[in-house]
Amino acid sequence: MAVNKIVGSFNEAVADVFGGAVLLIGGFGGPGECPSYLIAAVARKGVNNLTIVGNSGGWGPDLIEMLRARMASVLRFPPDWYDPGLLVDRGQVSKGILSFPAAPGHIHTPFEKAVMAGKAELELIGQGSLAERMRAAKGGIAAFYTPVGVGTVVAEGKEVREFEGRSYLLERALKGDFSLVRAHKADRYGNLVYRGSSRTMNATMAGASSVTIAEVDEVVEPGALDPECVVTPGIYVQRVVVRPRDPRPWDEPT
Amino acid sequence: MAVNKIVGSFNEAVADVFGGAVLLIGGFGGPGECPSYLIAAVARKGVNNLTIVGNSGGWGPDLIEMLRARMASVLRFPPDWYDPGLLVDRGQVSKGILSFPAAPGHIHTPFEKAVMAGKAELELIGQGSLAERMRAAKGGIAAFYTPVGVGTVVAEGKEVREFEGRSYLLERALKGDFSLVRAHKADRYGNLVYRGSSRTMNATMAGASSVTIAEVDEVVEPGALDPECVVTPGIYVQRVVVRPRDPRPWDEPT
Amino acid sequence: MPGERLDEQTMALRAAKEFQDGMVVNLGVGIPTLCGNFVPPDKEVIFHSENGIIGFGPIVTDPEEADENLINAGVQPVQPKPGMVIVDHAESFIIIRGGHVDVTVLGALEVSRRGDLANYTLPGKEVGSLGGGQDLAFCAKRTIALMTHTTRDGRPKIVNELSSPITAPACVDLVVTNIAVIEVTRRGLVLAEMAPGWTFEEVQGLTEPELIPSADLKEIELL
Amino acid sequence: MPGERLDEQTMALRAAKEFQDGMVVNLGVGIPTLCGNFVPPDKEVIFHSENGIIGFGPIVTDPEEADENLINAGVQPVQPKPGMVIVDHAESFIIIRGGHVDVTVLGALEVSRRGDLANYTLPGKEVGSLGGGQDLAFCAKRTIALMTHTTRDGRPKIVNELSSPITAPACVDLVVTNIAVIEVTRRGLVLAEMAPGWTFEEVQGLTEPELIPSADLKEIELL
Repeated sequence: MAVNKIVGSFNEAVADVFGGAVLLIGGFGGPGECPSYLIAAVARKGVNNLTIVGNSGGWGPDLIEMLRARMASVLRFPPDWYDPGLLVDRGQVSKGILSFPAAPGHIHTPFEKAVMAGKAELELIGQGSLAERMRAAKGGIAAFYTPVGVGTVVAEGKEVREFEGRSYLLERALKGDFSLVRAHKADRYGNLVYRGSSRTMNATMAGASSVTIAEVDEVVEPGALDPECVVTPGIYVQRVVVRPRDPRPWDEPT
Repeated sequence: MAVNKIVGSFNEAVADVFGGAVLLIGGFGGPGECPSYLIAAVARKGVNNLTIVGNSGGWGPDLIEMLRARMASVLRFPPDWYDPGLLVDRGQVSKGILSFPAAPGHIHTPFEKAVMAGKAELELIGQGSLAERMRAAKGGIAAFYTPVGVGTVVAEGKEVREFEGRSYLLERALKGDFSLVRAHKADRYGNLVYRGSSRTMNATMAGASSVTIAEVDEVVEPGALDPECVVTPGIYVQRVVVRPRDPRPWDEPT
Repeated sequence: MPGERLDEQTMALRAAKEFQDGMVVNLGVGIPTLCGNFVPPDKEVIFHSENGIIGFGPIVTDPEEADENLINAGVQPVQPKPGMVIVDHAESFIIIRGGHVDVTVLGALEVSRRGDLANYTLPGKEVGSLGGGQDLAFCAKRTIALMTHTTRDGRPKIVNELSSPITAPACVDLVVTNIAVIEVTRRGLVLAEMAPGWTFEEVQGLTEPELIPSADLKEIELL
Repeated sequence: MPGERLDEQTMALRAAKEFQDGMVVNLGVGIPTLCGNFVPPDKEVIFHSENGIIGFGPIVTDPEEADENLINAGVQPVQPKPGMVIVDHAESFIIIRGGHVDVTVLGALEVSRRGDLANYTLPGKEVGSLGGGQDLAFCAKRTIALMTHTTRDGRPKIVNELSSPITAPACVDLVVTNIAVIEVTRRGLVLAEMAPGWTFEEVQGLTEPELIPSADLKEIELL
């Protein structure tokens, strides 16, 4: 039978996401990078005690609406931008391994509020070690030594070792149960390409979990993607699901 | 002034390659992957005591001629395939950090002969750790733990450590003085794309040395390379030099 | 008189029966490469090669059609195939070392009773070549050793302890030879299949460790 | 009466004078981003952003022209530029952490006399955000701290010892403020330039560690 990783619905795509799971969730902070409908499907599923891994813990619906108005003169937000803040808002997240959990300025993200309320635990980690720890998990590397973070908050409880006169921190692989990624196009093998800067965390996370699920704009025939330009080989991807043509509210089954 | 990394000749491109240098040399073993003219220029320069790093230590001119005849019914070899074996043949190499130094079957590569004659030292390393050690050097990672090689020849003298019940080997970053890579197209920023399977070691090595020099088929205007499809960002590349239109003997100045 | 020994094509055919639909498969150089010709027609398999081509097509035999920049790790030109992907060497081994290859078929000099593999040296050669075989043997989900049952001078290649340098310990899951299919299990080596005309005793006679006959011991199915 | 304090645009202009032809430059969010507007016209600089866009063009100000999938790490839409490249997050930080970024300009809460940097927390906030700033501070070849000289209530931000959590030790090479340019050297903090109308004593009065006047101490060149 021909390999075919396309699944028919977002509900089906996340059907086995379980309470207590570690989710690597793509995106960086902009409005066009999140696996919105996968996040929405996990929100609808209502599983709790999740660990979310990513750059930020998200804005959540309320701050997105505020930012939508504030940023209107610079960048239009798509109506269906749902980010990990939705899961935090709904109390589904008990831990975050994040680089940018706190908003700049004096607003508080849902994750900041959850930490302040004692409802969620934060493991703060810089973007470089976050990315490299996920890649290590993808590639069977148990741990690696980086100079970044020695003598700072991220070094707490971690081994420090000298190589050629410089101090390095031992950072461990960070493997997820599920990677939720947003891509532009896929074929039935799960090969993925992205659009511009939305590649960022999404491509790094693909393959770094037991199961990688990709939310895409479009599925194309095998051969339509240039073999030289595929960013994520389908080997890393277990499921692909296509975004709805018209924006849908997050709480409507997709 | 506009950034422009294109240099006018192969002699100029390798002018600062010094005796005792560590050279990461791209290619895997096929006839279309080697930075032939960069290798030839280093051969003409005559610097000695080089450490070569790569998949194989090359066939050298004599075996290439033999293989050219033997393989004619399968794959045509370009007339200007010069590989690291040329440097070994000429006695310029005192050490190899290689995955595939020995030919399969009963022929002997120049590097095998050099080892047997006590003229060169071999550090044998599998392709995975070789690639990852070079990438570590590119990314400021001092060392990493891989399970591959525990209990075998590659573990000699290396630290073994347990993570979650499995044994891992500590592999150190492997940085070159010069990376010599073969690519297909470049722009003046040094952005590179490759052709098919010739990408392999070449792209991994670009950026893993103090100086990366790319030998390319063609230089194109900025913008001609799709930003989504550039494999090696120019940041990693210091010099670009264009292959001659017509094949040239290795010992003729280029 | 024992039966015939299988030829290389038939050995490859038998090994290829292990491929399940959708599996990522890496074939070592030599006889393992032939497995590519025997993927069951009702199955689709993704071939991965160490040099970073994934999902490529059949091997090209006409030099007119060969592209020097589309070769596998055995330096054989291959055909492109829709869905093919090119990655660099580091990514290719992230795939291998992260356990994303489902099955690898590797040639072997020797396999021990524990599934230790020796295949990176050549007898009489001072220098060996690990290539990417060690990475595959350590990290693929399943390793099949595909080899003749004995050396040219008739000595067993399935042995109690390796006499050649080890590539990877306890990595082989299944041994397919020109006379037998043997599973490496915690109980020991289980003889699962034999070539037509061979008896358990005849196979055991050419194998150093003690074999356990499978409850389901049968003739190797050809085709 | 001391002179005026420089506005943000002028501070950014001064910092951008540090960019040399062909340099790879990463600009932090906030005032540092403004440096992108002041690259000397005779120089070409490659801008790198943590989210993996390299060699991009100016910031887009018209939402009609903005692409939500072409934004910098500060979530500002940018223009594409010939020679631009997109990489993923891991590769973007291999670039940063391998020392391939020549200069980074970062905002700062505090800088110590040794060049320690604090910039990942906000006063009064329990949770901080490291982002990619720590990677840049540890690994860029040169780090410029760009900040107001004092807090809103007039306390020095250049201090003997940090009072805020440290981002990276001894990483700052140059401090550009709204009244001064200060080099972090082994001898200590060297006052190299002052805003028009300021005296050494006035700048020292707003700086906790002792400043060493440069032999070449001069007024900040604007334009």
